[in-house]
Amino acid sequence: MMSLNELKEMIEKELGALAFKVDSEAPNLIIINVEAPNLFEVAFKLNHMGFDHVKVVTGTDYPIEKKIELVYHVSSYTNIDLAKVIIALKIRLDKSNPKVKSLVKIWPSAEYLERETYDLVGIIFEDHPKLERLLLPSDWDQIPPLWKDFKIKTEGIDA
Amino acid sequence: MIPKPSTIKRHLEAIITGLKYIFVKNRLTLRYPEMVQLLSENYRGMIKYYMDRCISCTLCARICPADAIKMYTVGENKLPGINYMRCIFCGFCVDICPKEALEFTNIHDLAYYTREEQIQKPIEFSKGPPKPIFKKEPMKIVVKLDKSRGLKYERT
Amino acid sequence: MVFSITRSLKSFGKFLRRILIRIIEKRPIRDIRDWGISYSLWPAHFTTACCGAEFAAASAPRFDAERFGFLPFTSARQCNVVFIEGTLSRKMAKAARMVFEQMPEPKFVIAMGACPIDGGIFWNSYNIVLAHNILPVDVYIPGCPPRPEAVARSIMMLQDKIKKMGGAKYDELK
Amino acid sequence: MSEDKFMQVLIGPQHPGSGHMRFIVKMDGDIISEFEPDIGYVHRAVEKIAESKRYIQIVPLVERPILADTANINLGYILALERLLGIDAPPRAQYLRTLLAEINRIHSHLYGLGIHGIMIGSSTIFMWCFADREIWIELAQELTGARITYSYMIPGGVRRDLPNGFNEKLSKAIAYMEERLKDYEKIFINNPVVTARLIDVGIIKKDDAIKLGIVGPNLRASGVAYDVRKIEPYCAYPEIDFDIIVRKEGDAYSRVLVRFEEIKQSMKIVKQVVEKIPSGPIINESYLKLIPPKLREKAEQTGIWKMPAIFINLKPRKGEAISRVEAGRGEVTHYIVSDGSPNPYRFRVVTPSFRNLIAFKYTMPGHRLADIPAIYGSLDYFPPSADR
Repeated sequence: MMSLNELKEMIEKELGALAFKVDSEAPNLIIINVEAPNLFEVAFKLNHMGFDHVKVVTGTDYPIEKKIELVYHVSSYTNIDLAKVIIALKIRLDKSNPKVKSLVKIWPSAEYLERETYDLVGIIFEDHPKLERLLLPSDWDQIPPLWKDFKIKTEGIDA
Repeated sequence: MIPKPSTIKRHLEAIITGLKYIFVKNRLTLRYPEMVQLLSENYRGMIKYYMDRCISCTLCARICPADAIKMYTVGENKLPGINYMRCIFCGFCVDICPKEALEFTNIHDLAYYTREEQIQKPIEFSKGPPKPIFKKEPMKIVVKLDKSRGLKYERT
Repeated sequence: MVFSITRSLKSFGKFLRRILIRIIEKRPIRDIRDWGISYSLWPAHFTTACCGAEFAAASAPRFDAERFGFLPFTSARQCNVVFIEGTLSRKMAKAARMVFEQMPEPKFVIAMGACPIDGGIFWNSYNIVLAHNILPVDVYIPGCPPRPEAVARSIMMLQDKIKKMGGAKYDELK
Repeated sequence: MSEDKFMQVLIGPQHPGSGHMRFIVKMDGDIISEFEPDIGYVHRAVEKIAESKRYIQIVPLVERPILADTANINLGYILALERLLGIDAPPRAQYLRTLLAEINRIHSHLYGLGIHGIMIGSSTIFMWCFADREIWIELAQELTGARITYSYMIPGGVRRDLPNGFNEKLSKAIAYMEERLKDYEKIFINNPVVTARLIDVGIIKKDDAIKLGIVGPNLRASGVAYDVRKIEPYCAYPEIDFDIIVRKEGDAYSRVLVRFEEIKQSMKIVKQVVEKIPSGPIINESYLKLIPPKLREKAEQTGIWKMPAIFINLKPRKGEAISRVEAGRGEVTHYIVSDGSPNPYRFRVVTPSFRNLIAFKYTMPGHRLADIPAIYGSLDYFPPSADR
């Protein structure tokens, strides 16, 4: 039985200089901040440690900083100790050129999650087996809907 | 190919179980227009509005997740009206009302021919939801649970 | 020779058809026809969104919509009702239109749930289409999702509508 | 020349065996060689709309996509929100949440079994499942006031207390269901027609299941004992005794069996919940005191609680929270990024069906066209929940 802090230290040791910040947050979250070029290697090492599947891939738009934050939430099925924590692997990408190497080769479970993120947030995953529209109609020609500059209507409380 | 004895046994078991239910009295159809289920007091059906209790606090319009409740100006007051085209019957407006000016009714079985009649302005809203029309007075029933039959209907 | 016979037969057929339609449109036969249609409403097996769960409950044993002659059917070619069961997304709206066009006349549309009527909780979504913008809706059922009783009521209301003004729907046939 | 060998078949969206999605299938004779699910037919942009809504308004919003299993997805959202708000529900509320979640799991599994039944041609089981599902819906309606969309859990508690005579009804329902499940076994589970269609069809091996990251009963049928209720117990689950159902085969039949056995486990949980449920308030103290005293008195008598006005303006701390719960179809993950305003900055929900989607692509090839409904039904896929 490993505590959250022990696991955090273990990950820090394993990743070394690849990750620039490792945080832990009770009760079950470890946040690893990574530079985009190191992402693939970090993912490889995490997979090797036993984190075998991706739960969530999220892209969040930060229009003021002109960045898009990409988060992979990763955990394990096989190792009970690791299954109790979720790892958030965070990368910040430039909004003008949101490109990153796809992690499908390491975690095949990310395939549709990445494809959806491409569809709705507009992040381009290089080496992805099938990077096409998934949820939106194939003739969608506006900006990705989850960007903050994509406005939807709202109504007040008055008729 | 000759089937195994166990396969034949399982076939027979399935058929016998099926036959059993021809004779077991286990009907549970609610013959709707003739029978109407009386729902419990806390059922979240269409909403009744008491204009005299309302203090125009706008809480109901602000919590409505579907923007179905809007505030209309009636004379000097702002009073809520509801749009059943959007209402999702979550009941948040009733639960947040501090003066109990909104109330659940157990009317739930309405359909409309046009879109326009589904918008209720404050005056209509305070008259309560329209009563469903039945050609014949329906039999009111309550649902009881039963160990051997599952659902059982009893006349009230 | 043969050609002129077939042509005259054809025009005779057209003439016969016109007379038949005129007879059918007359009162007693028209009423019988409308009564027949109103008790054989077959919706296409076309689930657009989550209201399908309650639609399934409406055709399941407890609420048993088959009592009204309402039997979900597989092929659009044999159906005369399209039941919009919940939100129409942009992708699905195309399919809904296609299904509707495939059905033979007379055909009817019932919009089930808040989403196809006015968007419901999704009213400000970028990806939804309102049913009345693409299809001629006959009956609207509010609710999210509507109860199976409301589905039964909508069927009854559609039957009433067909009985009352059935003929008006078949202008295309003449 | 080799291109001519293949034929493309499009199935859906108007097709009884496809639901609200389309399959693009490449056939080699009768054998599927490539299978691509085309989804998005029910994409309603839950994540984008959530950014325009208040935190409390998202409670009914998250329920809509996963209509057959609303209580569990609702619970997941509330757990994430409570982590941001730093608030906890009192013990009685935790038990009530567990109760509704399990009742919902039962009728969600019955829904899945029924739909699967009619897909492989057994309309008896469809009729039976949908009839018996009504019992559990009736119970849930008694508790919450709605048939399917409960919106029962709110931050810091639940909306209604246990109604009078609920335990008695529940025990009758369980007694009925236990008898009835024996007949289910005879007519569906052991029926040679069913076993012939399902055994050794659509096998997902353990390694593949882990690699593809599939969830819920589908994962457990492949031999992975992963259940969030045990791994990261929430609500009343730490105090309740139940088993994780695991099978090794990984075929369509074992997925059906896992679901079938889970109905029994859920009934076991429900029984314990009503026995062990503690008395006390059902809303957190800090919200309870904001309800006007007159309304509070009335609520104590009727069990229908009002909401405090502060719910409109819930402002969680700046930061992010992630939660996972085990819904009927598998693990639901909610991820909320808050910037301290009354609307979430980013709301992300990954539903079990979306994560199971990948199983279609990698399981179907090699099977026959007629096996598509058998495998599709066994995965218990609910398209609106995948598209959101």
